[in-house]
Amino acid sequence: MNVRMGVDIGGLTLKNPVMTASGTFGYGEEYAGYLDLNRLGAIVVKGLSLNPREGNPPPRIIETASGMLNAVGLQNVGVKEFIDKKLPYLRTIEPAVVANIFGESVEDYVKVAQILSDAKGVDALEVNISCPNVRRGGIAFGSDPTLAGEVTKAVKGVSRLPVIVKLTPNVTDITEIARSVEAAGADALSLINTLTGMSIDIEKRVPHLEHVTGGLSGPAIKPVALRMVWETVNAVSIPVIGVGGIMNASDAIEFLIAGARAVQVGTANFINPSVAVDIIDGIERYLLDNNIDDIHDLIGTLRI
Amino acid sequence: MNVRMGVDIGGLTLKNPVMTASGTFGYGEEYAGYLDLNRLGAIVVKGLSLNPREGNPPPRIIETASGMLNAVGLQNVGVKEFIDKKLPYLRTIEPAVVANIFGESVEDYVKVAQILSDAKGVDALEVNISCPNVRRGGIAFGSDPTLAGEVTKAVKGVSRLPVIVKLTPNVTDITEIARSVEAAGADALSLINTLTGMSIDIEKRVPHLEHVTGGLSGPAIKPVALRMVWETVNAVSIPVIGVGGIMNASDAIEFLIAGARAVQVGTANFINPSVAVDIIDGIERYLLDNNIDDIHDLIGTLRI
Amino acid sequence: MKPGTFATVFSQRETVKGHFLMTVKAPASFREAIPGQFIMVRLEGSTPPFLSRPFSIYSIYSQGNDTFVEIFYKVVGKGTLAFSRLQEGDALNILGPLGRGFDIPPSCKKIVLIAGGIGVAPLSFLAQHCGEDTRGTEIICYLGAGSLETVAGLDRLEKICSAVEISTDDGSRGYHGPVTGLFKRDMGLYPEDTTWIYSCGPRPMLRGLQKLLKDQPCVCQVSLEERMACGIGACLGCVVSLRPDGAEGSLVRVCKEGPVFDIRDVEFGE
Amino acid sequence: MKPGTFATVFSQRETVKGHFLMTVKAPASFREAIPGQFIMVRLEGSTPPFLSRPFSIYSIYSQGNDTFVEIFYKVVGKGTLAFSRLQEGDALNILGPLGRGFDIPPSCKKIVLIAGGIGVAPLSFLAQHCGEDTRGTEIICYLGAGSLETVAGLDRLEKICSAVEISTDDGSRGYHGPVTGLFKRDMGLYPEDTTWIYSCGPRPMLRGLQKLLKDQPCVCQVSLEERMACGIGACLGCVVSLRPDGAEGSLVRVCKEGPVFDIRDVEFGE
Ligand SMILES: Cc1cc2nc3c(=O)[nH]c(=O)nc-3n(C[C@H](O)[C@H](O)[C@H](O)COP(=O)(O)OP(=O)(O)OC[C@H]3O[C@@H](n4cnc5c(N)ncnc54)[C@H](O)[C@@H]3O)c2cc1C
Ligand SMILES: Cc1cc2nc3c(=O)[nH]c(=O)nc-3n(C[C@H](O)[C@H](O)[C@H](O)COP(=O)(O)OP(=O)(O)OC[C@H]3O[C@@H](n4cnc5c(N)ncnc54)[C@H](O)[C@@H]3O)c2cc1C
Ligand SMILES: Cc1cc2nc3c(=O)[nH]c(=O)nc-3n(C[C@H](O)[C@H](O)[C@H](O)COP(=O)(O)O)c2cc1C
Ligand SMILES: Cc1cc2nc3c(=O)[nH]c(=O)nc-3n(C[C@H](O)[C@H](O)[C@H](O)COP(=O)(O)O)c2cc1C
Ligand code: FES
Ligand code: FES
Repeated sequence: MNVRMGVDIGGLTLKNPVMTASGTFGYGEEYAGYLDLNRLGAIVVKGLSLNPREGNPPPRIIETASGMLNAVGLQNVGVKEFIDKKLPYLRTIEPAVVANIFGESVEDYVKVAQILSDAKGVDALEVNISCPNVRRGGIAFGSDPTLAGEVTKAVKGVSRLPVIVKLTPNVTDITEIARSVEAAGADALSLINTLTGMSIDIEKRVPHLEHVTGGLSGPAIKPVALRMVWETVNAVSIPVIGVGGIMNASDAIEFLIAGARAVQVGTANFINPSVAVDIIDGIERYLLDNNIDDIHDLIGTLRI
Repeated sequence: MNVRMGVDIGGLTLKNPVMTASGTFGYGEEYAGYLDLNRLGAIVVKGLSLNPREGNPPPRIIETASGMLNAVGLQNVGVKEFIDKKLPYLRTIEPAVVANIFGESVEDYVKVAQILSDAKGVDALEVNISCPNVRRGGIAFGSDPTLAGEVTKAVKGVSRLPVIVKLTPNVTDITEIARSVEAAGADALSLINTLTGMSIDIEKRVPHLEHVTGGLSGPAIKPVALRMVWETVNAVSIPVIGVGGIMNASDAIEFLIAGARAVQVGTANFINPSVAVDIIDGIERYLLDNNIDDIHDLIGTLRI
Repeated sequence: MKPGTFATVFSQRETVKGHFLMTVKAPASFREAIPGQFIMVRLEGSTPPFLSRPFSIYSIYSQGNDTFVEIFYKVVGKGTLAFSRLQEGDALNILGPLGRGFDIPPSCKKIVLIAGGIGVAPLSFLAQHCGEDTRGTEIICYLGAGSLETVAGLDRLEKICSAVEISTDDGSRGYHGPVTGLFKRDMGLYPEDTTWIYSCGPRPMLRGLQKLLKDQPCVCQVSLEERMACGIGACLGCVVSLRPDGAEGSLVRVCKEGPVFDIRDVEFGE
Repeated sequence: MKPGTFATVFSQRETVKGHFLMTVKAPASFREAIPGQFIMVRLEGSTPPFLSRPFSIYSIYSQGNDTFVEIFYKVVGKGTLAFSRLQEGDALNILGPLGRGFDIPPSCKKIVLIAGGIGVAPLSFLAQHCGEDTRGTEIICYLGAGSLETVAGLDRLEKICSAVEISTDDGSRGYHGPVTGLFKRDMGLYPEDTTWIYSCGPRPMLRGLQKLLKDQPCVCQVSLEERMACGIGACLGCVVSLRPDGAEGSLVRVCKEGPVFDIRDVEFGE
């Protein structure tokens, strides 16, 4: 095929705009048997913290109408084991490797960012700011413009890598957070993370999730994600990556038309492990059908 | 059946906890041929403003995964015609009549509240504070605790009726708004209104809705609604009415277990016009099956 | 009462490419349906479609105690795709008959039907109805399609109408061009005072017809389509703009005030 | 590669009340499946279920170039209800075979299967496998059910096992009480060193079995169930807590490290 699919996300060069979303694609290798990993634009790995974390007790997931709630609780192997055990494999494949990071304090974020910036094979950082700041009474970094700016600035200060900041949708005005993060030096934004939700077992009268609440993902949230991406694209000048409920090429194209420079596929990977490749193929087909030879001529072409 | 289903919502007495949500049940009479209206706990009518409003140009609705977006834009006959043409019919049937009201300034709200408080047959007011305040640069009343409190206080000041304040979910912390509204004198809260969303026609590259964004409703949003109801129940002491994605008795029971004193059925009415009665029957059956003889012994029984 | 009704698929087949004729076994209340009225259809317990989908009644007939409703539809998206996979015996939920149907003038001499694509569905029901009721009325049908493989509803119309004229966008059958072009050719043949025109089809076609009829004061009723949620006048989702006689525009509900309107009142936009 | 695979329903029938046996025509890659492994199943283009649902492989066989996978399941919710309505020829999407199956000891003399309800599915596959491979092994099965109408999977087991003992909660057939009670009665008959026990069933039953075996050091493997999203180790949704030999607890993925575990390692909670 003869269409140009490459995009640049604040210094991160991708051969196509399709990435896999953090927490939904393991460390990449889990999917090796199910699709040609080398087709992907980028792989965003499961969120990494300084030390390994066990996450929340089960049950951790429950299906909802066109979606799912998860309370995995950021279980991960920790940044050291990631570098020793997971990164070597990721270095052998083509897609850009984006390390998603989180912490409970600005210092946590900084340390993880430092360690990963020195590791060969990490191409960008994605900073998940949906986590509660334990020092400041548990307010999520991502729901306060000042905190969001602070953590962005601190990470930028110690990393030579492109820094993508991942925004939470559980806020009144996402553009306020986006502008603050942009001002603090972020190279790009990704949105949305999950919406906080809940589900109850009416026979036992207990929450379906041991953690009570969880993050809602899947096609149910796509309209909210698309609206927030569109608002954010109109509010900042750094690139925006669209995430939320993308199940097929048509969904991905909606985000691109709204102005997203790239997309991330999350929950859909669970339902069809080769969906990311289907989406890449579908976008290419759409470009061909519409006589568009460069993806940039599609991005942000929404007519209002 | 021998279970007690009656509830009291801040002075509004209902024979059962099932209401129909504003904007999804017209002025009641539209559904007269499809279910026995006299079975309902209450009917909340389409949002009323001082003057009639045409609403937004079409297309106004689009289906999404397990939900729909609407940008009806608060089209309504205005409070005068409501009293002259719609209320007389509502007076002939048993359910409590809740008048949903909105305005673009505090004065608007006050005037509508005054007129309706004097009208025979209106049993309570539901104040929709999701609307933009045109005087204050278009910030929605409902996304600012101070504005939300102001409008609540003003409406309470002129009305002898129970005042239910309907909260928007498009906020960082719904409990902050809820507490402010409670402090301002609200008799009850209802939540949630729609989440703001968007959808794009990828062939024409235009938004599906002429208004660009719209309100997301239906089962897609139920997990978010349930979480917010649970958070709010734990934050205030006035009664909370649960709304959002309730499609059947099981969904309604989830909200009651989470602590909602009553529920509103919205989008489900479109799909099955007699669903509200099915839900009442289903709740009764559940109570019988579980040897609960008063609905209050179900409300708020979630075990964490 | 016309509550939502469980119904079952009695038969279904693809008539022309992508067009399905489904017969649904329905309650007796459906017998009263008037041409131009519609039903809302959904599956029970499975999505998509999430919302019910509106379809014109293509025909109704009774056999013993059973009433059968036919719908004739084109697969254009998720909902119609899901319906097209239904087989005999599968459950459906239908609501109706809904809306205001066509006015049928007992006195008129000539009835002209102008159908664009699947817009043929309500017009065919009308033709059937008029063919039965008012013998002696001449019914002429103009049928537009994309190409010869998708000329829909022809068989039935040929049995009822005095003439069926066909147009295709690609000229592969009949007149080459829009069905409005074909009708324009013959317009002079129809006396204003004794001709009633009925039309249904895509919006650009109806807009074209409206222009054509600007100086032709004969009656023309159109059946409009708009996205619907409730079908019964409650959601205000299905409005269109009317501007009768240059009066101030107003929004009306296709499901309640329509789907049939006087073509002169409709504001079709750009 | 074992990408998600289109498969078709070859046959389906209700065996005992609410229990369905579905045969799916699958790609040849499924031939390699080991007892205890599972597949993820979903519908194509329709929900519910939104997520795929895990089912143990009940049996696999080939005919010519075709491989057939059997699943045996109980309708408990939306997903299984939707599956139960599928008919011959309907499309499915399946992923597998997945997970780590049972260890099969070539030397053991006695195999004891303890099944609670639909937990019989993976055990029946195991019995079939052992019955074929290691002639001379004695297989005894304890089968628990709610009441006599829901004793599931009996026919097939009776053909393979030396004995099938039945228990029902209401005493309407066989032993009156939990299947663990029935097994307890016979426990003394099984020598520790030559008996392997395999079990699958509801959590309270497995917890009971774990207690029963505290002082009985014979091998016992269980197949666990947990809600799953991906089935391939990526979502971390399906974890259970293991606490082998009093060591510090750790969370493992049922889909990847399991679904088969040593019963002594599992922390069943309250
Ligand atoms: C009163 C009425 C009568 C109708 N009668 C018939 C009929 O007899 N036969 C028939 O084939 N169709 C009829 N339609 C149109 C039919 O309702 C739509 O084709 C159907 O809803 C599409 O559903 P979908 O899920 O397949 O498409 P979607 O996936 O929802 O959409 C696919 C495409 O169809 C268009 N579309 C969707 N809904 C409508 C709608 N309500 N009206 C017009 N275009 C729409 C969309 O713009 C989109 O381009 C009628 C519509 C109305 C309002
Ligand atoms: C490895 C594995 C193998 C399995 N093999 C079989 C099998 O061979 N036959 C069979 O009938 N079932 C089997 N199950 C259980 C089966 O997956 C669930 O019954 C099914 O997912 C329920 O789907 P549903 O949509 O009908 O129920 P839902 O509507 O999702 O839930 C209904 C009820 O089922 C319970 N449930 C839901 N999912 C699971 C789950 N994954 N595990 C346990 N309970 C659940 C819920 O707690 C709830 O009470 C297996 C599960 C696993 C993990
Ligand atoms: C099981 C699961 C785990 C997730 N873990 C992370 C994570 O570790 N870090 C993060 O930033 N986002 C995480 N997410 C959020 C996703 O990356 C994505 O933002 C969200 O799921 C919305 O996209 P989707 O609807 O396509 O899944 C997780 C999502 C799921 C479903
Ligand atoms: C078409 C439509 C119109 C609505 N109009 C109003 C309104 O006028 N006032 C209001 O407070 N809420 C309005 N709502 C919101 C509903 O009352 C309800 O809060 C929301 O739809 C969530 O509930 P649901 O998921 O059950 O529909 C409207 C919703 C829909 C779908
Ligand atoms: S479809 Fe709801 S008002 Fe017409
Ligand atoms: S189901 Fe996803 S890790 Fe096991």
